[in-house]
Amino acid sequence: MDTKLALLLLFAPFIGFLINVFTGKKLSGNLSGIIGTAAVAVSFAVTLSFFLQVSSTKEAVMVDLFQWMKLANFDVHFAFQLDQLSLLWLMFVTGIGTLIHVYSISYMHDDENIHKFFAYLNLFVFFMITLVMGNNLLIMFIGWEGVGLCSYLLIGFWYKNQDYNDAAKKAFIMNRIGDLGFLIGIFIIGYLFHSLDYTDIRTVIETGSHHIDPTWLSIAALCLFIGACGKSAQIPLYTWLPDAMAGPTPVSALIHAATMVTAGIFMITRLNYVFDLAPEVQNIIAIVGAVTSLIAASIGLVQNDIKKVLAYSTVSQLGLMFLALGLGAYEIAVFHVITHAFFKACLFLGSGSVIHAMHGEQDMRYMGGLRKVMKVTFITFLISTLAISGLPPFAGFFSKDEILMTAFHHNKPLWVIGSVASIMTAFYMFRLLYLTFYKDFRGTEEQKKHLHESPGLITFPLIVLAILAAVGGAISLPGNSWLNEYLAPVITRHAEHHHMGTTEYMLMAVAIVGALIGIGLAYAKYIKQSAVPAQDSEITGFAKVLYNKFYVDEIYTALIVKPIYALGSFFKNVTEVAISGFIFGLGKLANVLGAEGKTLQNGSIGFYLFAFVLGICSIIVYIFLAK
Amino acid sequence: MENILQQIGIENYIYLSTLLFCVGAFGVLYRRNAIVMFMSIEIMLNAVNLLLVAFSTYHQDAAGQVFVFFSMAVAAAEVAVGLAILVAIYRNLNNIDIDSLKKLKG
Amino acid sequence: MDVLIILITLLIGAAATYFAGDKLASKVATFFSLAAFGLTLYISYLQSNGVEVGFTRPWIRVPNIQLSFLADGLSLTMVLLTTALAPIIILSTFKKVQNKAKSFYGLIMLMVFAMAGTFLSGDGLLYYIFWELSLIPIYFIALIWGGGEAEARKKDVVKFFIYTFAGSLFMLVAFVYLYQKTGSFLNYHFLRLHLNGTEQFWIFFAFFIAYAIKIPIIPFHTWQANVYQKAPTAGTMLLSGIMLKMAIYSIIRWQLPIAPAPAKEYMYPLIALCIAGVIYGSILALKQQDLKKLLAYSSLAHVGLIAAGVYTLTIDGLRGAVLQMVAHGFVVVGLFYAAEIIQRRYNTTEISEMGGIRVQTPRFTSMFMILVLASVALPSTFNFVGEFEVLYSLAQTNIWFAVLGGTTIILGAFYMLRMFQQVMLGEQNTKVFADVTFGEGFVFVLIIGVLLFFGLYPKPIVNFVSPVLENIILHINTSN
Amino acid sequence: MLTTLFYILSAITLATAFLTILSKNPIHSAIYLVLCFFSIAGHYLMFNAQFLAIVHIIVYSGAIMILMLFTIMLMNLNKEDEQNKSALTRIAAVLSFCLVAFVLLATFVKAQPVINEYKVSGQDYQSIKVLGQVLLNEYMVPFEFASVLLLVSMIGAVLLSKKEHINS
Repeated sequence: MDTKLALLLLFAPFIGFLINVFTGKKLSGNLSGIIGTAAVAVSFAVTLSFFLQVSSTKEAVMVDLFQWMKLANFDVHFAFQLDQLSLLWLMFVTGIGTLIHVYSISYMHDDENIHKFFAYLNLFVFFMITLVMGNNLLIMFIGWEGVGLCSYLLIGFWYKNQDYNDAAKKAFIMNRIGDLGFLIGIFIIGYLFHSLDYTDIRTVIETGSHHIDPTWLSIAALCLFIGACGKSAQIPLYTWLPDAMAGPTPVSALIHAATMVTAGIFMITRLNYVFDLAPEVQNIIAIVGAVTSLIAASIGLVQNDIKKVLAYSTVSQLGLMFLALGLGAYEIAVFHVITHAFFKACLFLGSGSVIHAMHGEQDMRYMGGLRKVMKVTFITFLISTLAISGLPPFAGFFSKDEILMTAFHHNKPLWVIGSVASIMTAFYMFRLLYLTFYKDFRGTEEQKKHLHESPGLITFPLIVLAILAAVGGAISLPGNSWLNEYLAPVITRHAEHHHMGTTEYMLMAVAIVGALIGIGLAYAKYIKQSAVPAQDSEITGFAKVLYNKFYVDEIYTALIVKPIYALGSFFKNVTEVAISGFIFGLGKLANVLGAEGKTLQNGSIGFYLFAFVLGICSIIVYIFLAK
Repeated sequence: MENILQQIGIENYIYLSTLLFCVGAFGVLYRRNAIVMFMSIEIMLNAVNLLLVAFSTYHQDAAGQVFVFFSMAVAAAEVAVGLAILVAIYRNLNNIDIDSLKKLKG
Repeated sequence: MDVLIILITLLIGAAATYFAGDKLASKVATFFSLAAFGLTLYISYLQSNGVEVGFTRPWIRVPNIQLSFLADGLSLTMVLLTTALAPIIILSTFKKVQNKAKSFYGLIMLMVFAMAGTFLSGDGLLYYIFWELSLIPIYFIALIWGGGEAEARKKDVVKFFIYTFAGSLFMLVAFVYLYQKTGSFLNYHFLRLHLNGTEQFWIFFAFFIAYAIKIPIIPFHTWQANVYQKAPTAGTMLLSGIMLKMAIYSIIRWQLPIAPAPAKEYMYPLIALCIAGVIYGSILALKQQDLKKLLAYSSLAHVGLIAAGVYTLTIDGLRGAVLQMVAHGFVVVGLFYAAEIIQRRYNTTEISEMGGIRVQTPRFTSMFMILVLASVALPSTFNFVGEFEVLYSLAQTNIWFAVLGGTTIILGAFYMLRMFQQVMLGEQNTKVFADVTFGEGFVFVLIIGVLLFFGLYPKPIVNFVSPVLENIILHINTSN
Repeated sequence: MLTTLFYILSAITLATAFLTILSKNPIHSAIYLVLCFFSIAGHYLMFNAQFLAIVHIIVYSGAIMILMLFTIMLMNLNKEDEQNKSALTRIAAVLSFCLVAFVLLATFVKAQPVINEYKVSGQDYQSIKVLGQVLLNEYMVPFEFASVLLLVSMIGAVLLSKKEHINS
């Protein structure tokens, strides 16, 4: 029964995908939307039942289908595992997935390829479920690459625009760089543990049944982390995520904010026992996370595209999660993943609602004053903004505060970096809010006439998500964490329990004050002074560097892409020519020798006789005289 | 019966026939007239014959002289055919200058 | 019933195709190739149930050449690949007007016959005869039915012929030497031979030249791109789908077991060379302006990885290579078929003249996309299974080999997606592009079906080839 | 006495051989060659090989040279109209002559042959009788071949010098 239900959970979105792919053209847009939504909703329902079952029994559900790959020292099976961690992930993947499907029915209503959109979304959910449900690294890798593929398909959904296609391609290739790291990590793990199953790996580590070389284990952990960097947009592989905003907004919300980008965190949490054995790698993770969080936040300060701001904010928040992972606080990272999924999905969907009303305009310099016409959107957006900024009692406050608190206890500089990033977050999020919803409308008259609140199918998910963003923090209150208890079976070493003492309350206060400072700055600049960000050409100084994202894309182009092309030209014009010249030169040589040799055969007997005499002399000399 | 080699020495015959042979070779290379080249070839053959006879005496064996007979037979045959060819060439080209016989080229 | 029946069917098929006349040729060829495929399946079934389907009979007394056919899992897998691709390749030429159709299809059948023979031969000279025989039909196919300017085509095809033929002669020399030692050309006699280091070295490199040219491994690859571009698509499919697998199969079957010592001694340089080919081919593929040339260089990169897997001398490497060979055979045939479809409609293979096809052809786009993804080894496609095992074997040898070889998954994605973007995406092309017909779609569905099925359930093939490969590895490891 | 005779004969042999080659008129060449052959016959006589000497004179001077003379006269070559070869060729010919002579002599010198004492077996080995026996017993088959060769060459010569009637 469990097997069938698990397969239903897995394949419901896939069936939705098949229906939409093969019959989508004949269906009306709404119908394919409903099919897609229903498929994910079924998964959500099944997940819910499993969730309740596992919460009570505390026994993971295992499903083993058949052998997939066979290698010299281990086999890989198609096998799935529904334990606390995967079910938690499935809950918000399918839950938020359902909401976003609902949202998309209205949002994508006018698109001619709506059935494809839902097909891809379903396929994405299918792969995401595979990623989460797999009981070994290779099944996770199927999902890992599969979600990358869907991300590619959805970013490039409007394929007539080659810029969007470029963004899609970039996302896929950057992900693949990470995937190579992941793959190498899998190789080393397989080589070390003779298995890729999570349970086997855990058993080996816990029982110490055979010796594991710590150096190789660290390298494996580092490689896996590179994989996570690619998928979760950490330095140095983060640049694809802001570009990925080329896709439709629901895609940004689902894939590039709530679910896919958290796959890296899922993987590290899943393998927490491996990473615990590699403290150096954990340090690297913490530092990379903190730095990413700071840099992304600082770039976010000056962006004017509403979705770009949210994208950098996502990168920044993911950085905070990695900071937590690096500090060994896996539960806290998971907590932040969940709260982040709520408020970031809400923010993206809200921005989608705004863009919908603005007829595709994404530049905040041409928005403003929308609060009057888009009340629901505004309120939900405000709640989520407060949540991300870290103000109590919203969800973001608890998770972010826990991360900073852990950082404070382990590593003060990282805490400082994290706090600064949080202040910046508060600033740019309120900057976004003020520029979009406050003051007067700055767009064209034409746009102003058409401003309207979005329909119910769009606002309903917003409301649900806003409620979750408001109260989601309840799952892990300081001192009384349901989440920590729930996750206890899957995490071997638990983050030490912070006693809520004076220091802790002080830290909370500092965090709140920091957030308020950020909000206050934004208020001073954009409400009091009514400042509007300058046009592109007028930006100068450090702001210009920030606006151009530290020129990272340009640097990558100059350092990696250009040299590869140059190498290609070199190979094509020099090496290929040289090799073929040499090989076919041998043929030509035979030709030339023949042509030259032919002239020796000139028909003159006198000449032949000379040759004959000389030949005889040479033979005699060789035989008799040369020794 | 005395042996002439006791007085003259085989090495002198070797020198003589070597030189004679070289003269023949020289003639072949030097002249353009096919008939004279033929004669040079005869000189070379005779140089060899002479040496054969000298060694026949040295070894006191008749085999060397028998070889000379065969050599003569071959020489005769060669001359007969060769001259016939020359005559045929002469009929066609009206000369027997070997430098003008250049049809045999690759 | 033994394997000879497959060869006889193919040979009769070749003759029947020729005598059926231009109109019926394609149908007769399809029939016989399908029959051969069915027979191969049946014989593989028998073999896997323990029936001895190979045999050795005396043939020529002096020199001692035997009519010996090996039919183990490895050979039969390769024959299955050959006979499965043959009908697909023949089907792919339907709807295209062929002049001299009877010769065209007859030659295809003859080539399939020769390649199947190569895979099955257990006698060195018999193998060599089939090996060279397969070169003759492809020469005429490329020469007579190829595209491009006739003079340039002739030049490239003749180059290809002489180049590969010259390489094979080294192999013949090696066989003759081995014959001197054993007095027989039989494979298992060669295996029992105890050769000293120097002998093994020369034999290994004589084989290596023959195979390196055929595969091709850089720097022996210069014939490839031009021939792939100029040959008719069916010819290119035969070349890239099956013929180059002959060489990799031969490495596993002949080169490594006969001369294992140099393979061990020069393992690192050999693998490095193969992997250099992977990177080299990938980077060159980025710069290609011609669709078929791009596919040719991508093929160069992929077979480089396969060869690297073989030279790791691990069971994972060999098994991965065999799986990858089969997978690559199907993918590359599919990709060239897609190129052919575009060429039929647009009459060009220049990438710059394409673009905006997706708007007009949703079905073709999906199928092409799946093939592209299979070619970049997305998990759950057959290619991934092979590529994973090969890369894993490389990682066991040296982690850096896996890292460098693994760049294929990055660079492969780079050039394939770039190509896909330029060819298919963008604003609608002004030129009309009709979506795939039922027949064309059928070919694609067959290929994609195979790729996905074995991508998820490779067990049948794995179980079929593993015992043979394990024996070969055992032989290599036990010989000194 | 014999030594002197040997040197005189050798001088005549070499000189006439040279003159054969160097004289411009083919007729003169032929005549010098006849002289050369006679001197070689003289050498044979010194070896006491009378039969060989006679045969030599008959075959070479009598048959071969007469044949050549006839040919020369047939072709009307008794003029000094032969163009010389180019100077380069002639120099090359001289150099080759020197080279061949040097190489052959050097080979002989370098070989340092051990010359046994000249023996006198006392047996008759070169009378007509003995030669005939050797020729027809030991060398029977080559002898027959030689006769076939002569026959063939005769037929060949006849056929070659026959006028062709292709054009007519």
